[in-house]
Amino acid sequence: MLAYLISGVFFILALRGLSSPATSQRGNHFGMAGMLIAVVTTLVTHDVASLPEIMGAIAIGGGIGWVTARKIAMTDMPQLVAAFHSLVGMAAVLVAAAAFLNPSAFGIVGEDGLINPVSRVEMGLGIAIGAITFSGSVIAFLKLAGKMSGAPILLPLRHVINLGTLAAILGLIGYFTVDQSPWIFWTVTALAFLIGFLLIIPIGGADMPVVVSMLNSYSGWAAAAMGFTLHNTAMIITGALVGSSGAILSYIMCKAMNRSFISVIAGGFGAEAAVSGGEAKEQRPWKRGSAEDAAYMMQQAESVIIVPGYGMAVAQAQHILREMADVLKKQGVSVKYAIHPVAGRMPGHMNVLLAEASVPYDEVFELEDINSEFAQADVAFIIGANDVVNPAAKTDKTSPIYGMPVFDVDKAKTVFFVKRSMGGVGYAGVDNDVFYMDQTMMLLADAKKMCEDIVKALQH
Amino acid sequence: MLAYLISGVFFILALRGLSSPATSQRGNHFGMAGMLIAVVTTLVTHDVASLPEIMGAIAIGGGIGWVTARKIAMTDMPQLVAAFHSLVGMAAVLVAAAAFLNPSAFGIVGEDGLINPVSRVEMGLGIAIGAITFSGSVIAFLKLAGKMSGAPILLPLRHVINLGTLAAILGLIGYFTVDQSPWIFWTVTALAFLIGFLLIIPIGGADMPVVVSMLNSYSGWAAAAMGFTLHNTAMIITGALVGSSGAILSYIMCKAMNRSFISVIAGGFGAEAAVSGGEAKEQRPWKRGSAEDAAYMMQQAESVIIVPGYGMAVAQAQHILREMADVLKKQGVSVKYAIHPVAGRMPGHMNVLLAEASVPYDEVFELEDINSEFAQADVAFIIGANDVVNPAAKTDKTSPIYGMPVFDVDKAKTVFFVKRSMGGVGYAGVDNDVFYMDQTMMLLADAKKMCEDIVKALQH
Amino acid sequence: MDFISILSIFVMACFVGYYVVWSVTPALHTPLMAVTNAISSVIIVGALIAAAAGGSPTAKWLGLIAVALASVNIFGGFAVTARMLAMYKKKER
Amino acid sequence: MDFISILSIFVMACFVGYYVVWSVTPALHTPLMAVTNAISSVIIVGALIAAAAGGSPTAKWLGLIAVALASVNIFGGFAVTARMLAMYKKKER
Amino acid sequence: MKIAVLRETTAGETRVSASPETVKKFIALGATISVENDAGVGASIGDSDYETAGAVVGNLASVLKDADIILGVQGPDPKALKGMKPGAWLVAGLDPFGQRARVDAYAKAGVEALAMEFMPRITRAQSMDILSSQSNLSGYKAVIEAASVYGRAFPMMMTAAGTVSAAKAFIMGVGVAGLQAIATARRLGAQVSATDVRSATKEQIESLGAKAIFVENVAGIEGEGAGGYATEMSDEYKVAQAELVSAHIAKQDIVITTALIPGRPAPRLVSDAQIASMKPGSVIFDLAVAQGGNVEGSKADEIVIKHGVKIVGYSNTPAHLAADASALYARNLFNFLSAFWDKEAGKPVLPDEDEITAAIRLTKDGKVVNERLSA
Amino acid sequence: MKIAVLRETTAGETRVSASPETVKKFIALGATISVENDAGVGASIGDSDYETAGAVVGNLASVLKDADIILGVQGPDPKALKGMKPGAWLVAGLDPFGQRARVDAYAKAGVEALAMEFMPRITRAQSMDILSSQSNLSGYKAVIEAASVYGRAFPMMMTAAGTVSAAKAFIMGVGVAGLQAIATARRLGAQVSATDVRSATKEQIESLGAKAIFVENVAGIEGEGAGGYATEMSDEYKVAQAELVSAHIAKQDIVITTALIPGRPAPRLVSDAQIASMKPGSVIFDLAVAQGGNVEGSKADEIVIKHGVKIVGYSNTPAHLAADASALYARNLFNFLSAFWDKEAGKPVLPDEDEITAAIRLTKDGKVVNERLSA
Ligand SMILES: NC(=O)c1ccc[n+]([C@@H]2O[C@H](COP(=O)([O-])OP(=O)(O)OC[C@H]3O[C@@H](n4cnc5c(N)ncnc54)[C@H](OP(=O)(O)O)[C@@H]3O)[C@@H](O)[C@H]2O)c1
Ligand SMILES: NC(=O)c1ccc[n+]([C@@H]2O[C@H](COP(=O)([O-])OP(=O)(O)OC[C@H]3O[C@@H](n4cnc5c(N)ncnc54)[C@H](OP(=O)(O)O)[C@@H]3O)[C@@H](O)[C@H]2O)c1
Ligand SMILES: NC(=O)c1ccc[n+]([C@@H]2O[C@H](COP(=O)([O-])OP(=O)(O)OC[C@H]3O[C@@H](n4cnc5c(N)ncnc54)[C@H](O)[C@@H]3O)[C@@H](O)[C@H]2O)c1
Ligand SMILES: NC(=O)c1ccc[n+]([C@@H]2O[C@H](COP(=O)([O-])OP(=O)(O)OC[C@H]3O[C@@H](n4cnc5c(N)ncnc54)[C@H](O)[C@@H]3O)[C@@H](O)[C@H]2O)c1
Repeated sequence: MLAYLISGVFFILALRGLSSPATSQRGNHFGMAGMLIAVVTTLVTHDVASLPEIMGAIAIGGGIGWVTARKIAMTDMPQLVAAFHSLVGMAAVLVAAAAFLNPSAFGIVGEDGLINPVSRVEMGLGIAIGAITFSGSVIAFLKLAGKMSGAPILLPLRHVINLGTLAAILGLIGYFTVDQSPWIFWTVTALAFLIGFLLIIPIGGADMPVVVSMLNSYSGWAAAAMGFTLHNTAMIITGALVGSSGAILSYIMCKAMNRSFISVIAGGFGAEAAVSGGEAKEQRPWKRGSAEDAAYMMQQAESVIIVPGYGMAVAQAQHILREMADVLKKQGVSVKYAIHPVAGRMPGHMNVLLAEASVPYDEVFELEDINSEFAQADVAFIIGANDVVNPAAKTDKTSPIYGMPVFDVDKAKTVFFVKRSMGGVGYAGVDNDVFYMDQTMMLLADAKKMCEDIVKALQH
Repeated sequence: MLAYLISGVFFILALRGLSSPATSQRGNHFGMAGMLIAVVTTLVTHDVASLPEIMGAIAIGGGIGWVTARKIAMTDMPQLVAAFHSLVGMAAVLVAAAAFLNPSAFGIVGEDGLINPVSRVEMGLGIAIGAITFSGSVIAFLKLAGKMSGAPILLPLRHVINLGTLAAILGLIGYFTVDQSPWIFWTVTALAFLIGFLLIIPIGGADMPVVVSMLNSYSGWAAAAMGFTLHNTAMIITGALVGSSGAILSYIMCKAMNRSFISVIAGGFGAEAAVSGGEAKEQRPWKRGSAEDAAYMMQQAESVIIVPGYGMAVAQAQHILREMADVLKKQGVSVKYAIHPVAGRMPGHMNVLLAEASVPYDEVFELEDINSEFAQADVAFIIGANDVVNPAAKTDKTSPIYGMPVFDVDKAKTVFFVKRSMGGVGYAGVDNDVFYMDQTMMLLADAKKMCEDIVKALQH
Repeated sequence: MDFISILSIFVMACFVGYYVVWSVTPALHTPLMAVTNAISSVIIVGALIAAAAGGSPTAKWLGLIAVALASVNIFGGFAVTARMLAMYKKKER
Repeated sequence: MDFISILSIFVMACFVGYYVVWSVTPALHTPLMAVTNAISSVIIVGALIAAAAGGSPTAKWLGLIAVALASVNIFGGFAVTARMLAMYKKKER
Repeated sequence: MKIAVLRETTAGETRVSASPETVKKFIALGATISVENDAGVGASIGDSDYETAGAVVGNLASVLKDADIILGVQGPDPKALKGMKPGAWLVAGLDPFGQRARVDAYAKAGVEALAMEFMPRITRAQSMDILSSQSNLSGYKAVIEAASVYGRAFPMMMTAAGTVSAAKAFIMGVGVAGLQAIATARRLGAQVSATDVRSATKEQIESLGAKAIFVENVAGIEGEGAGGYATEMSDEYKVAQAELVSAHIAKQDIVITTALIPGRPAPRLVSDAQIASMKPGSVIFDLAVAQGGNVEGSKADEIVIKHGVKIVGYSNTPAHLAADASALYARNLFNFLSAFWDKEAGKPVLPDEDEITAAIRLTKDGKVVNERLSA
Repeated sequence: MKIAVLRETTAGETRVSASPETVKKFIALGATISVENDAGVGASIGDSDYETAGAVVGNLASVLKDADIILGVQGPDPKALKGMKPGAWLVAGLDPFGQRARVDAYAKAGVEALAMEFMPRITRAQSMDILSSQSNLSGYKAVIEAASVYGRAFPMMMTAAGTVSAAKAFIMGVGVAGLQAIATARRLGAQVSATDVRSATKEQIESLGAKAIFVENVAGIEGEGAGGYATEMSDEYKVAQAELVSAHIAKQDIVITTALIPGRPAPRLVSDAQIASMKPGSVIFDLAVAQGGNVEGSKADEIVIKHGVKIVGYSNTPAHLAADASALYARNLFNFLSAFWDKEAGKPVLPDEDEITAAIRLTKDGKVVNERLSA
């Protein structure tokens, strides 16, 4: 069906649109169009015995989906995505089951009246992957939604059990090619549900994003498998797209979290305790950002205030920092430098370095002149400064820096904090609440390196 | 045939290898393996009535190809590639002809004993594109090899003739679906040979690279069309790859030469006289380079000597220039700055600026100390300097700068010359032979912009 | 359609997926997950076939349920994506 | 193989081509042209079929010539590419 | 609440302890300000500028009369304080170790003398720290003066007539003044190296793009040292340091010494033999000359030429940048007084238990009360 | 071939016309060199340094005796040249317009006087151009001295005690000296603007990162001007310029003037009224003071204080950087003589038709032969 090919191409274009925020909306519309084409084509090219029921099902499902998507809080997105995955998994299971029950409708009956062996494998794989996606996503959903403890639940002998179950599933699918007995089919389904559950249950909350994107990938492969069964181009293309997308995303996340992709795929993940923090004294949650994140957010910002400190001087990052500001300014972002009176280790330390890097004087502001602007700023970019942005100076009478005026960076919409480690403190040696704020992203790297990476990302 | 798919995938991997010089050799091996698989599969899966003849043909062709490729001077590469294209075109023509003469061997005979109409279109397109590729490539070859004048040959009414011929070809192919008469087939072939000739003959030598890659693209589409006829995955995939590759390359070249892709595709190209130069007083040939070229060559170099001049100061490019040197140094390239005693407009002009950009003093060399090193340098990177590298000071007694010591940049293996235009002269107002040297590439842009682009390219 | 062509399409699509996804800008990885979730419900095609076909009523009802589930996903997925992308609107200048 | 699957493969391959070629580093554009030239001689598959088949001797001879021409291209193309790539060897450090 | 601003009487002192800016700010706090005539002349501030800012300008007697707080740059002659309100504050750089006799006289006169140079090095007191603000300018000035005395140019210049090579500058002692000297010399294009005994300064030197030269085999002072101050070093260290310096200094064109140890004479860092190894025409600026000097043979306010090397040093370096130095000094005093300002009392109040009070208060109720002085 | 190097006798002249480096190079060419005792003292070059380089050191008479070429920085008193070989060359900065009488005396004495400041501004003569090499250093020195006299710091410093704002520096006349002044002031962290009458300098100012302030409504000198030199401007231009400067100068802390017109008194660029509009404590450095001064009231080698503004100017600025100035000056002379060195004759030969000869030769065979002097 040419239409299915077109629909597949539309899905490709949908993902392609995401290569830049500017085209992303258009991409999403391509996706919708592709889906519409696929649905309409299917209805048109088949004798539809039950249009009202189908319309009803679509209306009910669509309504629920639409309302949920509109209503849900942005912060609940992760569990919503997990829940949606479970639906795709379940749909795949149901379709495979229907195909098994009514093979002729799917045109997969061979001349001997039995289902084609190839199709049987495809069906088996489809239902197995679908079932894994379903039960895995349900667990992920429960954990993410907090309806189940996020802590990893470790069964004894789980590796043995997992491997055994997997082997059984594969064996049964193989055997299915020679014996089309229903029990095999249903056993595969049951075992797959089980293993989805077993695989995800031992994984801690911190690894959930990886799990969700793995499941995303699975749902794609399930769709592709059903596409093989149905000889449907749209499903094959889409399945491959979704499958690779999920796999790549998991890979990227693993790299960002410094975990081996293999160990995640092998299900051996999550055994370690789930802490995102490092050496900081109290284990408070904080977010790590990447150079790309910083680049993207700053590009989108109206105004960025840079707060340099001793770390910028140590890293000799002033030149590349100015470069970064230049690129941002070229992209229409207003950039200002906020210099604290005691930033660095000598009076005027930052001024010398910024002047060396040819930062124009009129972009450099002192504390009193700029402090009120943080409230309007989209981004506060703190680079190697620490004490001079520590709110403890305002609030904590016991702090050694109490009484020093500090920048109100906490008022900025987003805060990027460049330093090398969570452990390193400033001159005064005190922890900083800014690290743990909701809107803060820690950019942990040498200041020069980080600015270089951001400049790279800003220029794509 | 699974094997054909594998062969297609291997071809994809071959091109993928070219994404970096490090993997490019491996890529080429993938290409060879893909070809071997395709050939062996074909021989194995068909009843071969004439193995010895085939082996002979392969041996003869292969031998010629191998020897030519080994013997040819690197400078003759362009015409060789054009010649090779003509062979692919001719092969496509021959295969299509064979298919027309012996359709049953290709399995394209319908139940009515006639060739399937779809296959007829495919065959028609295949032979037409093949023929265009052939005659076009032959002309390109002759022009490039200097066996035919490189000047554009403009027929009167050529647009009308071209459009007419094209319309005739398409019309005949359409008519071919209803009437399988040989005359139609052969007329199409003849017209296609003709139009290939007509399309390329009016194009001047300077545009030949675009033509060659367009023909490359055509040869791909011809292969794809035959793949459709033969239902052969390898040919389809490869054809699509080659087709898009040629098209993209032509596009890139057009952009680099500042011509509209559409006008080239439409065959309206080449009407303008083919001069690469601009406002320079004498029309001597010179080469324009891109930031990517410069980045690549400098990355590959052992040693780069930077010669800054007044233009760097005007562009205030010192910071980004230092950045560029830093990136190169990180990649293991030795970078030195050569400062001419009168570079710039005041004594020590370059020193102030380089110091401002924190260029270490030990990378900065004066004329006497570094001039002998140009002979060993892989790259001389001249940025905004002009008079101080002008060899006329050594050779031309009438030149106003005669007698001034100058840098021997002409001794470097490759010279990159950054300035804004070919027209702009230096303080002394004289033309510079360095522009026109074989190893010189002009990087025409504002010095700061160019360095920024090079830095981007260096970091991919 | 024979198995080889399907496989070929599948393999090619995997390549396309690989390239397309790597070219997605990192900042849009979350919307990417949402949109792929949405489009993975093309499985609705299978569900529709099952639901449309006469023959086995069980199969038909399974199909109908699958249609409903997939619809949740389609509408929900695209809507969620649209909401996310709205946050990434290019600022006006 | 029906036309739709072939077309699907073709369309997917065009996408792959698009992405693969754009990811080629500009410095390797000349070798790219050479290697695509070489692989475009998969047309030899068609030539072999024509040459192998009995039936029409004319067709067979046309096929054989095509095989020879394509072979020139295959061997020549890959060899030229190899020569070009040898120039791009990463310098030793 | 009357605040008196004195004209400095010490020779060569051009600074003044209040600027029109701080006068205005004090008035905004509710104080009245009296400024002695011509107090600001050395810093390019005329009496009329003070009057415009709201101060009353008069002679010494009228200024001191009924004053609650007396501001000065250096400690005034105790005799001049006759006729003062008992319990009035005297806020200035009092040089308590060097002018011990005066401190006793202040105690006798019944004033509460507050020595600003004893301000503790704690974060909240940074804005009141006169040592930092003045040494910072001194570090800058030392380089400018060295450049002025030096018979060559600092930056590298490749010219048609040949190359002028960059001056090599060596900064010894990397406190506030030393860091600023590094920065200034680098700005002028010199090749800068620096040394100190505190290990924390190594990173600080590099953070200004200069090269750190450190004794390697003997341990110096770990980290910043107490409050950033150095102590007398062991003999072993001194030997190692002398060796290191000897090897390095012969290649230097400019040497700036800034090493101080609080409450002790400045350490001797450069010996005559080392000076002899330097090129004729080189310049040494001894910022510690007033505290005894880091350089053998340096004399305050004189250019001593030894072995062709010019040795320069001012007894009062910040006074050579009177305008800026006064502005910052005045701000330090204002920051101090306003930090302790009691709105209800309409005047500053120093809580006895405060760390700052304990550190800076020299005399109270007729007695010398400071720990460092009694120790 | 004997070359004589004289000790300078002009007051305040510390430079010397040969350095040990050029002495060595002359000897390599085959010349013998005699240096008057103590010739290099002002530039930190001892007699022994010359001797090590291969020169003979002696008194004036012994040095001049039989000398073929006499090198000097400034023109020597004609009386001192008694007993010279007739036809000997005198190579120095002879100030032909200012010291016309001397030139005539040289002619009478029979020497061939070559005025190095008349070196034409052509590419091949760049390395012989003493004006460039000396003005370059003057431009640097002017800023250093201005910084030394200025009571504030040049760079911006944001400190705990408040912000020191960057000095605003304005450079008037952007020749070689002006450009170097811009560069140096920028290095020190000042906010620099500059002006000139030649339109080509606009881009040059910006190439150093400073701001160009130009008269817009009246045309100045297009491009570089002849040989880079300016001429007297029209009255209309002068009025427009004065207006522009008045508006700008009141905001400046540092003004450096460098404007010269060859053969004429320096143009007046800053009037007393304009000085009065400046802040007290500002500094003006008049580099043209010896040529009559760009600034009203400027006096050579004195710090004049007018309206609280310090006006500084040296009669001989390069002499304050004697070591580097001498090194470059000596190289200029060597580059000149060696360029015309005739290997066979074993001495330099000036072809009569050469552009350089025509430009710099003042006297020959008892007559004044220079065009610019006879005109
Ligand atoms: N200005 C003065 O006159 C003066 C004089 C003396 C003392 N002080 C004191 O110095 C402090 C100045 O505050 P500040 O905010 O500028 O500095 P800070 O509080 O000392 O913080 C410096 C930060 O930079 C980070 N850093 C160090 N090297 C880095 C590198 N290469 N790349 C990236 N990050 C790096 C450190 O964290 P990691 O180690 O984790 O990277 C640290 O968090 C104040 O407490 C002030 O009182 C100032
Ligand atoms: N150093 C001194 O003391 C001094 C004093 C006076 C005169 N000079 C003379 O100045 C000359 C110095 O030689 P040089 O080689 O440094 O400079 P140059 O010969 O004047 O050449 C400058 C080059 O830079 C290019 N350029 C200008 N702006 C640019 C920009 N924004 N981006 C990229 N390129 C730009 C110009 O070409 P486009 O216009 O095509 O871009 C021109 O080719 C010598 O002739 C010397 O004699 C020197
Ligand atoms: N946290 C604060 O509030 C604050 C405020 C100002 C200064 N400080 C710190 O205090 C430090 C020192 O300040 P300072 O300028 O007043 O010091 P200082 O004037 O007492 O001494 C100058 C420098 O000389 C060094 N020195 C002493 N003996 C030496 C020797 N024998 N050899 C070499 N060097 C020797 C000292 O280590 C010091 O770095 C600064 O680095 C700064 O970090 C902190
Ligand atoms: N090509 C060469 O060999 C060579 C060598 C040295 C210098 N030069 C050129 O010569 C130029 C001038 O050199 P210089 O330093 O000897 O000049 P200068 O000393 O004669 O004059 C100094 C500057 O004052 C300017 N000036 C004169 N009258 C003025 C007025 N009324 N208002 C404002 N400015 C006024 C002049 O334009 C000049 O820029 C330089 O810019 C340089 O480009 C060329």
